[in-house]
Amino acid sequence: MPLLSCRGVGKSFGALTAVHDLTFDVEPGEVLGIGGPNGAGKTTLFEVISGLNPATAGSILLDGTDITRMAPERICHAGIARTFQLNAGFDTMTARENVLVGAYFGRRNRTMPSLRAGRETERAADEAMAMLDIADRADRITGQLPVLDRKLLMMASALATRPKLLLMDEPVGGLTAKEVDRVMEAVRAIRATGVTIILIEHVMRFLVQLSDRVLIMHHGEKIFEGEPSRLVEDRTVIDVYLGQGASDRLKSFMGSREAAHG
Amino acid sequence: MAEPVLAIRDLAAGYDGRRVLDGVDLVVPAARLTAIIGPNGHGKSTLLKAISGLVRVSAGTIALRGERIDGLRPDQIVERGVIQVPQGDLLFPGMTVLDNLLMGAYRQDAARDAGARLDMVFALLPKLKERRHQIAGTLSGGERRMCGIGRGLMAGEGLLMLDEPSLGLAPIVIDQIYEVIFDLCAAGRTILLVEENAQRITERADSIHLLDNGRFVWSGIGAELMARPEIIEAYLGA
Amino acid sequence: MTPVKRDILIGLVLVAAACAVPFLFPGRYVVTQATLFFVWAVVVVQWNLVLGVGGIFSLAQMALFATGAYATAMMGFYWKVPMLAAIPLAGVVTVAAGMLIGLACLRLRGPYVALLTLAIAQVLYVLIVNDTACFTTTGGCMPLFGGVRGIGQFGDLGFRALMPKTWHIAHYFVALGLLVVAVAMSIVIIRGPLGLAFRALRDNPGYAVSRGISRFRYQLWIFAVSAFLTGIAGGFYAVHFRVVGPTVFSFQLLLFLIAMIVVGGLGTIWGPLLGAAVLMLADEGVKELSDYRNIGLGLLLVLFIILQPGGLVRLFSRRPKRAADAKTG
Amino acid sequence: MDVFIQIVASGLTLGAMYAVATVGLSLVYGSLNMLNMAHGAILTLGGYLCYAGIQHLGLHPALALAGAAALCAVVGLLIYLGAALPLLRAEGFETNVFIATIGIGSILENLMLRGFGPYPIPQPLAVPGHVVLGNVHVPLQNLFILGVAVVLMSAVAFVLERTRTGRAIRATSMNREAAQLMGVRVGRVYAQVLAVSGALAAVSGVMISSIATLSPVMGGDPMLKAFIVCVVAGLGNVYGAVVAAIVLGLLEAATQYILGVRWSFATLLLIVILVLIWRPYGLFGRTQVVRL
Repeated sequence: MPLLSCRGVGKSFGALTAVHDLTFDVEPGEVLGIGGPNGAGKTTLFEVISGLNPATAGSILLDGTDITRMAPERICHAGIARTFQLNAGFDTMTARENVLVGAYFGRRNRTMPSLRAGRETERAADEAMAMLDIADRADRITGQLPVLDRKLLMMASALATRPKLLLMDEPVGGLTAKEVDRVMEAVRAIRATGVTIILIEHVMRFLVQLSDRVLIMHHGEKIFEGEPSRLVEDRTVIDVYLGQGASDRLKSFMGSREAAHG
Repeated sequence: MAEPVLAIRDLAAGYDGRRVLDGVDLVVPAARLTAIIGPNGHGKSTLLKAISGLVRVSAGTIALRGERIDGLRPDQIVERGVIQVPQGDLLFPGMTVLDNLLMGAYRQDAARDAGARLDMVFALLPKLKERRHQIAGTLSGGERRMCGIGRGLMAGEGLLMLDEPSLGLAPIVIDQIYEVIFDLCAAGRTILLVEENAQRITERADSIHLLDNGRFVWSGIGAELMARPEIIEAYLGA
Repeated sequence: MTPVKRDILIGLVLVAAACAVPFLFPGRYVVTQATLFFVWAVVVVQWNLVLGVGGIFSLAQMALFATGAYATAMMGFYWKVPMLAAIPLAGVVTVAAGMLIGLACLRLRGPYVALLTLAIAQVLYVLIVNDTACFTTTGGCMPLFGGVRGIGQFGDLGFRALMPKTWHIAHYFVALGLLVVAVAMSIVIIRGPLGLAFRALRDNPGYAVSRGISRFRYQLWIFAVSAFLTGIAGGFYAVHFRVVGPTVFSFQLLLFLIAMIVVGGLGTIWGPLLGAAVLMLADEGVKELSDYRNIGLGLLLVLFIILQPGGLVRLFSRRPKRAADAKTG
Repeated sequence: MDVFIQIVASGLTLGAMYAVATVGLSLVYGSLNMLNMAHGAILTLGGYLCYAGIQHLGLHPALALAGAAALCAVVGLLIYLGAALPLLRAEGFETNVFIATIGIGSILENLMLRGFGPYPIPQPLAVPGHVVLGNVHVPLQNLFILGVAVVLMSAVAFVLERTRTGRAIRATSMNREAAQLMGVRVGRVYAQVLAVSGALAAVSGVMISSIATLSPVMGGDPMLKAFIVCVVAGLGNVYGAVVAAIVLGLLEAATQYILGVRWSFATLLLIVILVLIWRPYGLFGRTQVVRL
């Protein structure tokens, strides 16, 4: 059974259709990459899956359970965590408190919160920070952290909710090549723990190296779904998204990688 | 060499306490296309904002045709002919396309011949003429970008600064936008361009400057950059 | 030393100092003013949970205080409920009222919350003041909520009869006890998971929700929690002054209390307390000015916000500059 | 039918007064994100200044009205320079300016209390006479108020739509940074908006006191209603505010007639709460999609 299953998912804002009749599955342990021009509806798709902006058509199943109309906090409890395009964070709180929020509130519903967070929660938060190698930032105020740390912190607090599925929205936007490599490592480590991942990214190097499968959206619809290597052969993708130049560069990049591995 | 349009010396700037730019030197010659490249989040937009007076300059000088403009208010800087087309367009969403364009001609001396300039903009960007009575907030991404550029052109002569005009656009639209930019260059306009994708401008830019971590680490012309793949690899990724 | 331990230490020192006051200043004036200070301190410490910690711009706190006071008085007046039972019951009534207000504000953003809560307080005031129909005629015409004159003769805590000379000292300690409970609650909430949720929702509601925090549930929590002791403080206020009237809705009083929070430091544990102390003392100081008193207080407030936007408590804080102000945007 | 005319006549007058009181508030919020809690006090001050001009200086009423408006414009300007400008430089502007203007309002109110005493005074600016519509006597005073409001609203609309200053104000309220990049001096726009708002508040204060009485606390009620109008229309939406003000005025006149004065305010509040629950950003407000 697929972990996540989107069936005919649509989202309209009045007359404007942001996502239209989108159907795809994500298998457990898989990494699915999503690309497409800005305004194609990628982030809206994440809003829909994570419940912040519920779908107006179709249904979404997680592990066979319908989560289409669930409140966002419920979806988080059900096992979907998300990172955001902008560097979201609780800016006046310390980094550790940011992760504690995920560890304490993200795992299950807390109707009557306890007086203290508890040992176990604190350990879970520390583990998540250690995994992303930001433990030394624990007592810094989040608003004052540099971009890379904020992105890693956002991932740590997502991990602390112990998700089955992690949605990452442009995790390397605005990072240097070196920093991209560090995030790539982190994503591989997360994946090794068995977390399924969907990531949106414009940096094609990142997308094709991490994804088992790539889905390209345009005007809210799926125009391509398949292995990353087939991306550069698809006429439509080249025409609406990559362009000839980017496509050629990607082709040569993948060629050199093949050569290096083969 | 003739006096440059813009000369920046040892500039430092940033947001409350956090220094984003440190020790930036840059010269923008007249009637040339000067491009700034470099990874995101390392000060390219901040540099344009500092030139426009939106970000406070903490050290160094910015001179426009020999006259210092650092420390002036944004409106005074615009009045002297430094026009910025900001990243993400920043249109006036509740106004029509036409009103947006007319806002572009808010400058005293641009307001006088707004009519003629409007014809020029419509000739250059015919799509805007079709859409002139549409509310700007309802335009598509490519149309918004064109409206933003058209609004910048309405401000008249002077230094035109474009912050990532290709950001988030489909390649076909990017091609159209760059066609307009290169046309303006050919007509002798002085342009300062921020662009993430170096390949796109290497052949056309008169000089390219690589900004990393708040300072320029490499400057040269396009052909030189293409001959240094390690620079592209290290700073810009594939 | 952990923050909680430090807070407890500060608290113990302050309580010890407060216990000494009635013996150092046996005069009635000081003790009575200090009692009033405790009452206002309870209110601002609770209000601070909503305003500073939760970042919700509610101006309904004095309406909640009035709810507690009126509920206590009316239970005593109409049903002869003994005050020891009426005051906690009034706390519960206030919690219900607080949750209703929280519910009404649920989907609103910063300034809209301020306007709505202000309007709610105002309408309660108008309804009470305009009500002139006699509800009972025992002892003269009496509207349901007492009208402009308010409600009196509803009971007492019993100290006045028990110790006619020193009852005000007993009230002093009751109010001190309330304040200790209020501050302890505020420490537990700010340092514990509830505070984590409130601050997370304040800093970034969308992100907080996507990390599993229910906005609905915690908005109700924050209003309920901060309403309870506010209502009880209202009840005590009623008993202490033996009368409740519409003056508790006065805008001057609202301003006075909000100034305490802002001057002390929004969102901090000790800031509101410090602010309450400073403003009570300042009020004492400008008393000489009589008619210019409110002008002096207004000026003080404006100057403070412009010159020290983070509050007095920031002067004592070792931490680097921290955005403690409510994010309304 | 007579009842209907009565309600419409007094409703329109109320609506006209609320509209004048609200437009300034809405303009200020629209351009600066500043909720000016001193608005009610400025309104009261306008009423008193006009009174003082006529009564103590023996000015012509029109001159007194203009003088009051001008002085209140200066007060608005001072609020910008003294409070808003320094606060704009620090974090948390919206919160801080809100509280600071509460303080300023309180100062003004108490100064007036000192200067003019706590007792209600009649506003000498009055237009005697009435016209008869059907069987209803409509005071000329009401028509005069309606006329002034229409003129003022048209003037505001003209300035906003047709002048360079107006375009700068609208641009600033839509996108401050973009307006700066077009060469708009936003500091001056803010100052202008607060001055205009002060002048409008003064005029509405004179109007309101001319059919009620002058007292130091008279500004509280119209300010609250102006806020209600703003909230119902969507904060910062100037034209929506005019429509909402008139609707509110008519509604108030109707509820006063049907339910009596006592319940009319509570009814209005109930409507506001329902509107806000139905549309959290007001009737004409745009929902903002927050991207994270």
